[in-house]
Amino acid sequence: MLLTILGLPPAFLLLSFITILCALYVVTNTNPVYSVLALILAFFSISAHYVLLNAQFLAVVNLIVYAGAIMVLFLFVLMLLNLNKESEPIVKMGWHIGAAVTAGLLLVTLAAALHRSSEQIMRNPAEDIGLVKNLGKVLFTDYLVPFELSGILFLAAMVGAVLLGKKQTNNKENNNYSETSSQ
Amino acid sequence: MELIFIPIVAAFIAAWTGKWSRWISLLGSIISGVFLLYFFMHFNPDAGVQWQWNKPWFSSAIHFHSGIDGISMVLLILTNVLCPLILLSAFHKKEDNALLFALIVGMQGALNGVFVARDGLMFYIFWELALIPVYFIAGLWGEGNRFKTTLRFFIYTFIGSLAMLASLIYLFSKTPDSSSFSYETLVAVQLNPNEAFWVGAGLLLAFAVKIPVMPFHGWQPATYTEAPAVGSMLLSGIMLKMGLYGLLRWFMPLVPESLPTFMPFIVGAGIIGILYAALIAIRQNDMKRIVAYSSLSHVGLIAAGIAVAGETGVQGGILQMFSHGVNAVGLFLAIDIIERRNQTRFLHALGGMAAQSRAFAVFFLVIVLGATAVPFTNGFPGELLLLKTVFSYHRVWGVMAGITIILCAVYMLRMYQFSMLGESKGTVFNPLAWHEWVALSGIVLLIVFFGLFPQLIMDISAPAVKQLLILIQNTKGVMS
Amino acid sequence: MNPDSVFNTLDISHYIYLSSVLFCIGLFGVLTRRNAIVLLMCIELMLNAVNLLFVAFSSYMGDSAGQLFVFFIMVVAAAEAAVGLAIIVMIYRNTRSTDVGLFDKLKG
Amino acid sequence: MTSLLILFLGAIVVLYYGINKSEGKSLLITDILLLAALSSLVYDLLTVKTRNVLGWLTEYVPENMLIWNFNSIAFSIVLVLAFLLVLGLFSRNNHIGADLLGLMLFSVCGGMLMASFSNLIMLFLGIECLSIPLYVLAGSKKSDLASNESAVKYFLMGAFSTAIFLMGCAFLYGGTGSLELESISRATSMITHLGIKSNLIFSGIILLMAGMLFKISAFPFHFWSPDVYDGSPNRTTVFMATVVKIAAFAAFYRLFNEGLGDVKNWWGVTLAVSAGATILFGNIAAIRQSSFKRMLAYSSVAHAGYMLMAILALPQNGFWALLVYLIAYTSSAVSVFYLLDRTSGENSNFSFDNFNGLGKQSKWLSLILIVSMFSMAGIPMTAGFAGKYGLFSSIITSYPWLLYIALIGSAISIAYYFRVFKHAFFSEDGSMTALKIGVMEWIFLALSLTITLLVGCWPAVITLCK
Amino acid sequence: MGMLFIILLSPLIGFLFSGIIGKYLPEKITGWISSLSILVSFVLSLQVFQGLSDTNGGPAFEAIGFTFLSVGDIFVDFAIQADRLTSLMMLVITGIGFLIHLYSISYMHGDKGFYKFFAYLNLFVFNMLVLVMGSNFLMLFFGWEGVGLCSYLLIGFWYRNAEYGKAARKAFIMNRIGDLGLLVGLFLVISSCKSLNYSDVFAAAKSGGLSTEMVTAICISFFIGAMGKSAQIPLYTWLPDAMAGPTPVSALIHAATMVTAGVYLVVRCNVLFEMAPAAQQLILWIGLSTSILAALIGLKQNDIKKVLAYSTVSQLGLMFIALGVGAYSAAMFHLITHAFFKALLFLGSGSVIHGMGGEQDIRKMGGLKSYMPVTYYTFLIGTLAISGMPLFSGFFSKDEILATVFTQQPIVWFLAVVSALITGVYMFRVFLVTFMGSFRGTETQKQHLHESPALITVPLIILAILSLVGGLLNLPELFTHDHAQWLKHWLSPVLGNAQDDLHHPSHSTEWMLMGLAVSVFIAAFLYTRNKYISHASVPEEDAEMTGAAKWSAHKFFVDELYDKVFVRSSESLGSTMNKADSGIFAGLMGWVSSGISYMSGLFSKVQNGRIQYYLLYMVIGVILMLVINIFI
Repeated sequence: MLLTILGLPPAFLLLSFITILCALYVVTNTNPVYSVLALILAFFSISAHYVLLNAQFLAVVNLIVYAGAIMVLFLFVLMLLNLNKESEPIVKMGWHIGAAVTAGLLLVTLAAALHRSSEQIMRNPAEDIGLVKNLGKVLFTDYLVPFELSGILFLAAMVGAVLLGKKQTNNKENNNYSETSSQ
Repeated sequence: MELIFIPIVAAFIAAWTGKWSRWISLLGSIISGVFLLYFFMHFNPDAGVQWQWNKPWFSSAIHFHSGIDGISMVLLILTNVLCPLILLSAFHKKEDNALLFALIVGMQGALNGVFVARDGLMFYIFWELALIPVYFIAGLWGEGNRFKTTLRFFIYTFIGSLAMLASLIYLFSKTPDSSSFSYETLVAVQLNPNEAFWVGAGLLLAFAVKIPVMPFHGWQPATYTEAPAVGSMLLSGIMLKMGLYGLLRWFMPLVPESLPTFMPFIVGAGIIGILYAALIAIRQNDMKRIVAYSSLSHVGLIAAGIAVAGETGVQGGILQMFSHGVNAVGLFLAIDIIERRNQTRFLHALGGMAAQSRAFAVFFLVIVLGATAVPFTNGFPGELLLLKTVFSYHRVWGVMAGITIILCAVYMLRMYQFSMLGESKGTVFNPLAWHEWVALSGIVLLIVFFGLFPQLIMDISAPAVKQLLILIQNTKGVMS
Repeated sequence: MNPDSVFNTLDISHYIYLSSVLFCIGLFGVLTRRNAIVLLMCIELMLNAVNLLFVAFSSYMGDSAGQLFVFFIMVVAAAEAAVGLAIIVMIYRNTRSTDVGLFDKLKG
Repeated sequence: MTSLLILFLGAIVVLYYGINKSEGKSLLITDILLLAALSSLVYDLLTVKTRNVLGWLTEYVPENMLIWNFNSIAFSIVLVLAFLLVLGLFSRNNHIGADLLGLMLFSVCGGMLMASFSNLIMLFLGIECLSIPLYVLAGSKKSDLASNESAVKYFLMGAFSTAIFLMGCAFLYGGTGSLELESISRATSMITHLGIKSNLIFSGIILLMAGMLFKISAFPFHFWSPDVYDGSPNRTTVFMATVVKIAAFAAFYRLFNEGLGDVKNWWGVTLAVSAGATILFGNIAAIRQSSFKRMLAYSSVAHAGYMLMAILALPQNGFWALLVYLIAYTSSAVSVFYLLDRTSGENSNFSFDNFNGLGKQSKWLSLILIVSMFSMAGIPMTAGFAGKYGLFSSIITSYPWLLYIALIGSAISIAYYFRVFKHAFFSEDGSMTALKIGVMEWIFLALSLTITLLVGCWPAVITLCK
Repeated sequence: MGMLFIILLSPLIGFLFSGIIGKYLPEKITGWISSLSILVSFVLSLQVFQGLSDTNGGPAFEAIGFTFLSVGDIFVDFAIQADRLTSLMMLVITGIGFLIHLYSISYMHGDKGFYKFFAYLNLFVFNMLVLVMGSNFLMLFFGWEGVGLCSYLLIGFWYRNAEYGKAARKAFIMNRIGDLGLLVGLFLVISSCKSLNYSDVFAAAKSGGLSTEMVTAICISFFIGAMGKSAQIPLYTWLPDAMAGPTPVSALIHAATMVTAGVYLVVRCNVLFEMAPAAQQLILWIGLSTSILAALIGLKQNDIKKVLAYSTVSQLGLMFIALGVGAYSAAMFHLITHAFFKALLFLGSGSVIHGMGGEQDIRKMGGLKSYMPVTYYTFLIGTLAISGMPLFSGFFSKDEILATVFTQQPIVWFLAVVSALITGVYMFRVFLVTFMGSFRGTETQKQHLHESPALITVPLIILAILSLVGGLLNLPELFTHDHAQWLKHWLSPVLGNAQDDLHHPSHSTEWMLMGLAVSVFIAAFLYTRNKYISHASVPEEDAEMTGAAKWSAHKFFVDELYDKVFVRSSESLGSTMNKADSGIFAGLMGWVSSGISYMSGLFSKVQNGRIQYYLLYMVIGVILMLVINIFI
């Protein structure tokens, strides 16, 4: 097992290692701010995976949207609400174990189910589909409808966020985070 | 058809008219009766199903298919004669009970629907519909813990109905191309023994609960007791005939394959129920409870007789359905009259009313005798035929069933004795009102008339019964 | 194609495993963390696991649909995060807490 | 498609009016929009066989994104109709602002997408388009803690289920190499024919199913629904119970019966077990509820279980059964929720006691209550029976045991549906302040009553347009 | 034949008349019209009788009304017939019925339910006529139950008294037990003969179409019916209680007519009983034990009507002894004479009670001879007749039976003679205590004492004459050759060869037996005379009695036994079941619902409001779905 893992390309190994480590850090650290930072790191490594997989456009988008916008938004809210290690609720050990067992079970199940499933996948790697040019072409032809839709989705989300964020008195107050998210 | 829609329309009108409700209901009920009379005058027992009316309804498979044959005719007569009487019996309730009258007459429509249905799903629909008015009658005008009781009643019967629905749908799925719910098609379906068992069990459950046959009677005594008089009348007089009718018309021809399996159980349960209920009735103090258990006892016999699937039993069953309907309505009516005057119907608080109203004493006596199956009353011929059937089915069962004539006399006379005879315990008895006169004398006339001429009913149903039995036996033949 | 490309040297099942692991880690976080915002972050992690898988499939199969799906997932995730954070802020205003363990008044 | 466009653009117009705080106008516009969308849908439905309903939009909308066929149009009509009923009954008394109207319209659009998707991306976007406004709607009573809590719960669990759903999509994508429904269908049926059991596809289907089961609130993914239904404002609850449910089932139907119908033996039993458990759980849990609203929430769980039976049935049988059932459930649920809303008044106490004395208060309202409850319980001559009959008859040959469970569930359901009668009619201590019901409300109540009775007495009316 | 219907319907019309409008008419009119309706029947019955004497056999008259039932193998007409047996019964019923109607006009004078009484009486006569005139078993059953009903109504005539009501119910229910037997018999007949018509059934039996077992079963079933109606062991206890009714009722129903229906049934079915020796043996022994037991009980009863009631039971037992040995004509003979003298005795006792102002206890009477001479003499005749005073009707009929029995079963004969002896003893006891000695009642009663009016005495006199000469109907061959055994010859078409195998004792034996009977009579007379006249002793109070006397006075505690064994047990069974019913069957739903409710609570607990629990459940659900689908 170990040998097969070590036989993998080192780039993949390294990135995977960093990703998993960061992910674990995210879920185990009791300070939310550190969690956010670890998550951003995880996203960076995932973006690196994207590059590895020839999906350059997504790698960039991932960095900008996820690591950049969304995570900053999270961080912002955390700061705004002043949530830190002290305010973090304490969870019982038993619950941790239960959750770990459950998650582990799911992992084992999935892994066992998908063992050797790579044969079922048609392999036809193409290097250039992940480029902005190619992807954009498809996006604005075949995927025009969903693209427009996602715009409307944003509109809806924005309206919703404003609706929830504004004061009861209908006083038009600026809600920065909702504005930020909808750019 | 007219029989279904006139009462239902009358019910809807009556529900919103307040003061005139009772008259409109009565009118609707009687018009329906007049239509039935017309059908009856032109009815030819030998001509099979008549006045068929067949239109696609739910879909091309489910039709609104009504028709009258001999068996239906008897029960239709019962329904359309009793419903006006029941309406009359409630005539003392005036303006604020508009809904009551509407519900009764609506019930009449639904019951007519049950008895004329020639389509499986239509039968089911009216079967359920008939449940609703009586649910509200018992719930709204009942007494005691009425909500719980009526709910129990509803759920009991609803479980049965659902089982029936499942069986009907299953049969439907077995018809060629799943194309039709019509009676003839469903009858023609051949099932293997295993299927037949389950389908039969489903149908039987519905009917056994409604009848009710012994282990399924849990809802019955309390419901009869706590429902208002009209509710009890509808329930025992007509509604439980639905169960028997279903047993006869639907269960036996549809799954004759399962009949040999179930027959001993129905007969056994019926007869144990007879004795069981009669013994309990002996110890009751509440008059309605006595009648409730007596009803249980009587229908057990009818169910047993019908289940034997012989001409005598079936004919006797039909006759006894008719008679029991009349008698039960009469008994509940009498009890209601007593209760209204004394605010109690408990035997230990009553007595000596015979001296206060001779006419009522006579009416009540005749009704009691009818229920006791004394010759020259309508209860006798049916019971004779049924007992004969059970006796020829199995002698020991027959004798056990026969004990009913003793026990029935015991509790019925006990009830009459304690309520009407003896010294008055401060009971009062105002003279009968006109509508009570009409209702009581109508019932008494029916009791005596059909005590003398039961053959009139038999003649209506005989050809239909023969046909039905041929249907059952044919399928049996194919199976064996 | 570059023979050193990951497509030739690495079986896709490893990406499946990797994203499964990430997914389950996120799931573990969802189950254990009680801070609503961290919970949301864990869900984002799960979504990223999905994204990774999509991109892997897409690239291995040479089909752009998967990558486009990822694009839309990101869009939706952003919208969801916006609304979600708005909700969390709203409830924080009312309860001064983001502990999901405390949100158990509706039950039974 | 035209209708979708109308609603999307209309929503923006409504929002624009919202800026000027002219609620009445925005409401009116919404109504007009809905009617326009409805008529366009009806026109589509009538002509779906003879022309391409996309019309001039054809060149902009590729085949592989949306397919408007008879089924999806029919579902969409029901969806819009349901929304119309909800709006008609709940807008006037609840002061729905333009923002909420806009969100609801977006949500309805999402629902229509779910009904007509032909690509998993569209399904995903439809679900989100439906859900994101809903998260907000659930929390739209901002000062109410229950509303807040339900929003948080709905949101967190919804997002979580989305993740699971997406994982399923990914597996399915990996297994079949496509996100288009038709290709997926082709690929899966080909694999079945070859006798191979692809675990990737299979796990994908299971996860996908889990995600969808969450949306329709089926066991064991239903836990959100009682709490969320309970805590949300009434208008949102009824919206979820009707519009969302219709959309979710439309999507479920298309995904599983049209897309994955050929591999039913893969997922059929699982779904059937889930359906049976849902029916039992929903019905049993509803019995002890003291809150009428919570009871309805559990009952809606149970109804979801019934409707799942349609997915298991043969495609066309299932479709009609599902459609009738959805109409039945919608028309009765809307009326019942309306009564609940009006009887509870301003406070958020939804106990059965609110109904005390309703019988004496109004005959018509009593009639509506009775008919609606009967319809939910599946008593003949109401639409509920027609729906149940359709479901039962479509399931009986393939899953008879499920039918029996459904029957038991129906019997149990009587116990809680009829409990309200005890309060409304049988209880003596009834003093209810007179409800003032506007003309429009009466019209919509009458509409829903008519639908319930008409479909109940003559279900063929629905199949007429066939 | 229309006449038969008129006979049948005349009392029915009388019933409807008195029942419906009798209330509004003066007593006299009601009473006379009802009586006349019976008289019409009587006169027409005479005509029928006349008509039958011309023919030589077979059911001469038959009339079919309408089809009552026609189902499957059951086809029953509402049909009546009159053969020689029937005509005798008809005469007895209408004749005595008419006399008793007359009697009642006076006896019931002033009663509030006067019209009702006559209505019931007429209804009774109607039913009794149906019973005897029916041409099939079902008609018989109709009448059978009908008379039971009338008996119920009349016993409980004074319905304010709860005890009377109880007695009435007891009578009806006991009868119904018998009826069940009869019904079973009917079913057996239907299933074996496919018909209920007498002619068909008897023809089938004669042709040997029935197995012996079947015939025996039918006969025993019929006899159970007869037990109920004719008050034989074990169903006799209702008859003494039935004395609660007005005395004319006791006379008509519980002495002369209804209780003899059982005898009629057996005679009617003689063809069947002849084929079932086992059943005959049963009848013989039951009749014998009833006869003796009832006589023993009669010894110590103090209620004048009770004594007569037990005497009736005892005499009926005697009739059944006759039937048991196949002496059908003898039984019929005794039936008729018994009808005469027992009706006489009852009416006489009624006259006494009437005179005493309702007092029935003989200890309170005494010396009535001087106050009520007509009653005294007629009662004397009755007593002599029943005790077997030579040349009185009872002597001949009893002797006929005893003689027949003697040839067949000497032991039975001996026991029957003992029974006759006891009969003599208690009858003389009643007679002497009532009419001889000095008056022991209260002063007011003494003031009230008077002879009854003519409407009462005339029927008494007529019946006394009949009791005297009734023996002429069937004189033994010893006395005359020309008219000997008239009754036997008259009945021969009905009885057929059933009588032929009876061995009559030789004349010398018969003389000897007669002498013995006379000596028994004399012994009884002397014993009682010695006790109640010479020692002028009065029957002791209940408390003083010991030993056998106590048992006799308490009717051998049979009522108590029945009460314990049947009534109490069924009541406690009923109570138990009642509890079980509300517990188990009504509770069944409760258990299920509480079970569901419990589950509901459980589910509510699961729904604890915590998001992460919900998420955990969901994940577990997913895992299960995956595991089950993929790995299993």
